[in-house]
Amino acid sequence: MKARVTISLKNGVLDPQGKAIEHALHGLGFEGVGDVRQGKVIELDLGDISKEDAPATVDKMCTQLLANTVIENYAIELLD
Amino acid sequence: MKARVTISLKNGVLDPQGKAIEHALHGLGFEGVGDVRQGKVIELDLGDISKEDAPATVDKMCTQLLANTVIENYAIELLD
Amino acid sequence: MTEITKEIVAEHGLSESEYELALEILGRTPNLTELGIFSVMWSEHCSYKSSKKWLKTLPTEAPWVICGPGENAGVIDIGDGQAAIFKMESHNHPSYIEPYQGAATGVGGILRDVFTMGARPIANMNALRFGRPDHPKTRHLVSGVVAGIGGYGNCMGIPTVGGETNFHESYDGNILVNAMTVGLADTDNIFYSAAAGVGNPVVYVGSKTGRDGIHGATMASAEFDDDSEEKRPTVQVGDPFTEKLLLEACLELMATDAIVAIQDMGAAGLTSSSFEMADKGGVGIQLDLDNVPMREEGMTPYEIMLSESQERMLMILKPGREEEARAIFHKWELDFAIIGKVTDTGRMVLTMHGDTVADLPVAPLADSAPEYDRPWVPTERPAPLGADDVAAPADLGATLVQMMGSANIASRKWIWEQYDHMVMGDTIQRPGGDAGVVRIHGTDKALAVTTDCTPRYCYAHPETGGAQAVVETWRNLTATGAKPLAITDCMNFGNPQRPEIMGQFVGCINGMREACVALDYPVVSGNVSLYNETNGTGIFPTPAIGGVGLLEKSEQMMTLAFKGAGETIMVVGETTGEMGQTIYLKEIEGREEGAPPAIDLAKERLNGDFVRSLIHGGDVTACHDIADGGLLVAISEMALAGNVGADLDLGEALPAHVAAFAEDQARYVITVSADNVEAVTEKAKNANVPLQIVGTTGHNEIKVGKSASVSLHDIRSAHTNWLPGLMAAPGSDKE
Amino acid sequence: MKAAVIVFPGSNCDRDMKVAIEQSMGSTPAMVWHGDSELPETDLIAIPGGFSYGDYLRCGAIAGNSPIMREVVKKASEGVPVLAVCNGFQIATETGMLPGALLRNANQKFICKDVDLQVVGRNERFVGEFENGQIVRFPVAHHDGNFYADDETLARLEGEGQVAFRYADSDGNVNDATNINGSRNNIAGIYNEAGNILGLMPHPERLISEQLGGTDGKIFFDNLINSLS
Ligand SMILES: Nc1ncnc2c1ncn2[C@@H]1O[C@H](COP(=O)(O)OP(=O)(O)O)[C@@H](O)[C@H]1O
Ligand SMILES: [Mg+2]
Repeated sequence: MKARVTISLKNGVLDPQGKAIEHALHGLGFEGVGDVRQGKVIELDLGDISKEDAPATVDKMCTQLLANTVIENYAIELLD
Repeated sequence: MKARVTISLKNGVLDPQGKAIEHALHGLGFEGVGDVRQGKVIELDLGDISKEDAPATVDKMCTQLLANTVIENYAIELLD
Repeated sequence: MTEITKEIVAEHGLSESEYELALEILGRTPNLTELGIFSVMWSEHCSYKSSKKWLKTLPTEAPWVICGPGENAGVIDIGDGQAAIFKMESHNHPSYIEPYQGAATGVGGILRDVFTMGARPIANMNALRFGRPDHPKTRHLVSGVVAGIGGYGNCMGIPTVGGETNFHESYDGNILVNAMTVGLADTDNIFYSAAAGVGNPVVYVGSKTGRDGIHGATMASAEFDDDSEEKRPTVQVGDPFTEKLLLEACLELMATDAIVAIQDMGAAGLTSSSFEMADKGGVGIQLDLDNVPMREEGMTPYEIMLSESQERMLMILKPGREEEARAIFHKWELDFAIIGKVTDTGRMVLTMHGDTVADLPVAPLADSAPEYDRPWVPTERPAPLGADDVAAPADLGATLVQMMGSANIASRKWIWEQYDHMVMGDTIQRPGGDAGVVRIHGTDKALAVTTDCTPRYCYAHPETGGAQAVVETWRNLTATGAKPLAITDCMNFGNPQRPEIMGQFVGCINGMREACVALDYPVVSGNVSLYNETNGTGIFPTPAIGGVGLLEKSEQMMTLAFKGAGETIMVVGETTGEMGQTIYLKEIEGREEGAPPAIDLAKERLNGDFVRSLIHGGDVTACHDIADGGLLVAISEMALAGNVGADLDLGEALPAHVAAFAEDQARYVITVSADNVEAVTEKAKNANVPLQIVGTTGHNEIKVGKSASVSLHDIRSAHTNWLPGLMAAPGSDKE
Repeated sequence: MKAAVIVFPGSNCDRDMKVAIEQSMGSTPAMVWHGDSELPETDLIAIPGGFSYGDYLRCGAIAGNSPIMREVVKKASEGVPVLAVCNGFQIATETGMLPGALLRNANQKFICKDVDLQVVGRNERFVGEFENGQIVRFPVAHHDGNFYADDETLARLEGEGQVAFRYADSDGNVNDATNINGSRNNIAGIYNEAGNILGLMPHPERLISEQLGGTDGKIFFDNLINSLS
């Protein structure tokens, strides 16, 4: 069983990387672009774990390590 | 119109981040986890752009700036 | 099994005659794995087939040289049972294709070369050449390369204490990224690569092997064409964290006596490391490829042997020490695998899944690598340009500002502020001076390190340029008070199969040799990067030189900053008005002409030894060698560093612009406190060294008699803003 | 007095920290490995700079979960003084010992240079002789030093005197031009609520002698050791 965790900065947290990308896109002539935000995706193979247990397990991984909930939100998708 | 670009390392390219995360998850007791890969998501508002033009424009952004096509793949989703 | 066709042979970069030789050595047709091994072993990168004949002519010995070229890095004795181990290496082609990872793995590679010999790296340097500043790719390459060098070195915690950066159109399609590392070891605990001891285990440590950079070594020797970006050759990704662990684990194991031999896996990975170890030791090696730690499934012997995955080492251990070593590597969370043993067969035998997948004789493959005496034509020395050939500018002051804000003189602060140059707590001269200086931890001593080369001189007249590169490093070290001890080199050239390019190579080597001999300044390590050409246009010949010098007493170290007002500014050495190939000529007149400034090695030595003795005697308050841009640029750099101006009188012998911007060699600017001027003058006379008083420090401007008066503020803006301005300009592709 | 320096895989300012403490304390601090789960008796815990675990995922995230950090958090909550520099500061925010987070520098670049810092408040234990408002000079060397806290947290930090240092210039100006990395309110260092933990991005351990370019770091360590002995 596999999972994909998408981690993004919370609204209101300044995103220096997103801002830099936006600036660079403007420089390249993509002037209309706005609101650029950068986040992370982490894909993992959960190994032998039941479909029922998976959400709680991945959630635990997120709060313990993968996301810093002071500044980040996360979303979990289970794939198989 | 908005777009989401997901950027991941090509198959076979070393992913030191993914490796380190996997190792740390094992250390936290998630022993079954494997194949951890880390990528990026970039979300952007395309501004006034027609639905027809959007795919080509975002693709251009990816090859010119967002993705490092020597080692990365990218996938584009258009949202609205 | 893949049939070995002509096409496959050609794809492997082997010429027909090379393939013939391979058949002869083997007595049969090689299989694909064996062909791959021949191809990387005989690539220019690994075999030095075009350059060997000439490299051999360089002086490599001195009483303080412990180990010259041939090992992973050069070793010199710095007293008290300590050795400095250093080398410079190129990562040009990979950095052009993927600047961040290319430069990062270049740093990783040179660090391994140094710590593989038992040294803890204590300083990094980098010598960079980019295309013209307004070339559409330049900014992308500069930002990626600088970030990559910083990304790797900063994470490793090794200070990057200096380097050099040039911009010139000859590098538009072939940038140069040369990285240097200096390490510190005990003279009685240096590690070499010769395998020994039949039956001893061959051990693999570090990262797992993936399909990275397969054919990187042949790529690094192949000329570019326009679609090389399309081919997307396999670029390696660096993992500095793993390298940091590898460094600590290796040093921990090296503190025991378990290691017989050790060699990093660099270009051509497992192939070149195993062959070199076997060849140096005159033994055979048997490897079981099933035991190689692998990152991916289904890897073939060909891929395993040719992979250039980073952060790996190969070692021969003493029998019975395996478990002790394994424990150390496991503590550092690194792979450790026994993958074979030393044999007495003189052959490299590789097995996988129970089959023999390659069986090659070691010595013939390593030693009868082709060696070419390629045809070459010398470059004629152009006529020198003097005062009469170069018109005076309308406004000397404005010209100075323009010079200070020009591509090859402007401040490189934007670069070095991205490098951690202070970590390890021993950097006593940071980037921005003539050389980086690091204390030897816990002692009074310090090492000075510099890299230099003036490619436009090398292009105009290779012999002069080669000598000049060496003497400039020697001067830069001298200006800090250090005694120059030895150099490493990184020979970056175009296609050696073109006689004029080969002539550049030969000329530069000849010049380097003369300079090294005259200065007692041997070559202890180096690297060659050829085929730096795109569509038949080669780079300027660029023999980058890395020099290392020793300060016995670190408190004696000198810096270039003016220390205060009212000091006397003096020039050591003679100014005859050499205007050929100067920055002035290029920047102000748009001309690249004439002979480079002449080199007089006896004068270099005389003047340099004199300056060093003044520094050691406490007679000097600031010192800077005169190089790119000439006297007035050197003085302006000293003024900016100290935030103290200068009031100058450059004399009547030469027109002001010539006195100001000529690039005569063997010169230094020093400052001396007013009450010491007479004594210093007397010393110069006794030593037969030309010494001229040119002015006094003070105020907030650079004033040249009645010809110029410019505020430090204006000079500083031009000098510091050029590079950030370039990098901030919009429209650069890729961040 | 006794001190302990925590060492993670990838720490690289551990020796620098040890040297600085040694110079002021006159004895050698204990070097404690990340995998240990016990701390020796100590009057000061120092978490040094570097790239623990490569700073992969997020700076300090993986180190924050190491066995020794559980012990450090516990001791800190019992009042043992903790000095967390650079990567140490990032680790401290990751564990929640200190509020906020450290984002990528606003200019996206690693920055290594000396900076002027305004000393804020008078936490006797850490800044001793330094006056409120005084300008001191320490180097920075980081890629992710852009301090972030939400408005509420920020107001609390300011209100409770938990700000320790701000990026300034030599004349004492604190503004956008002196804000090298985009930190909120120019914050370069903060204390926890109890005042026994100091986290800061700049490296006082790097300027501890004239030969290295300055002595403000030495004064800082002298102060610290004095007040703890
Ligand atoms: N790529 C670089 N990395 C670090 N420092 C650099 C780099 N390029 C130039 N520098 C530094 O900028 C200063 C000026 O360089 P350069 O003009 O080559 O000096 P010099 O003429 O004395 O050899 C030196 O201190 C040098 O170390
Ligand atoms: Mg110099």
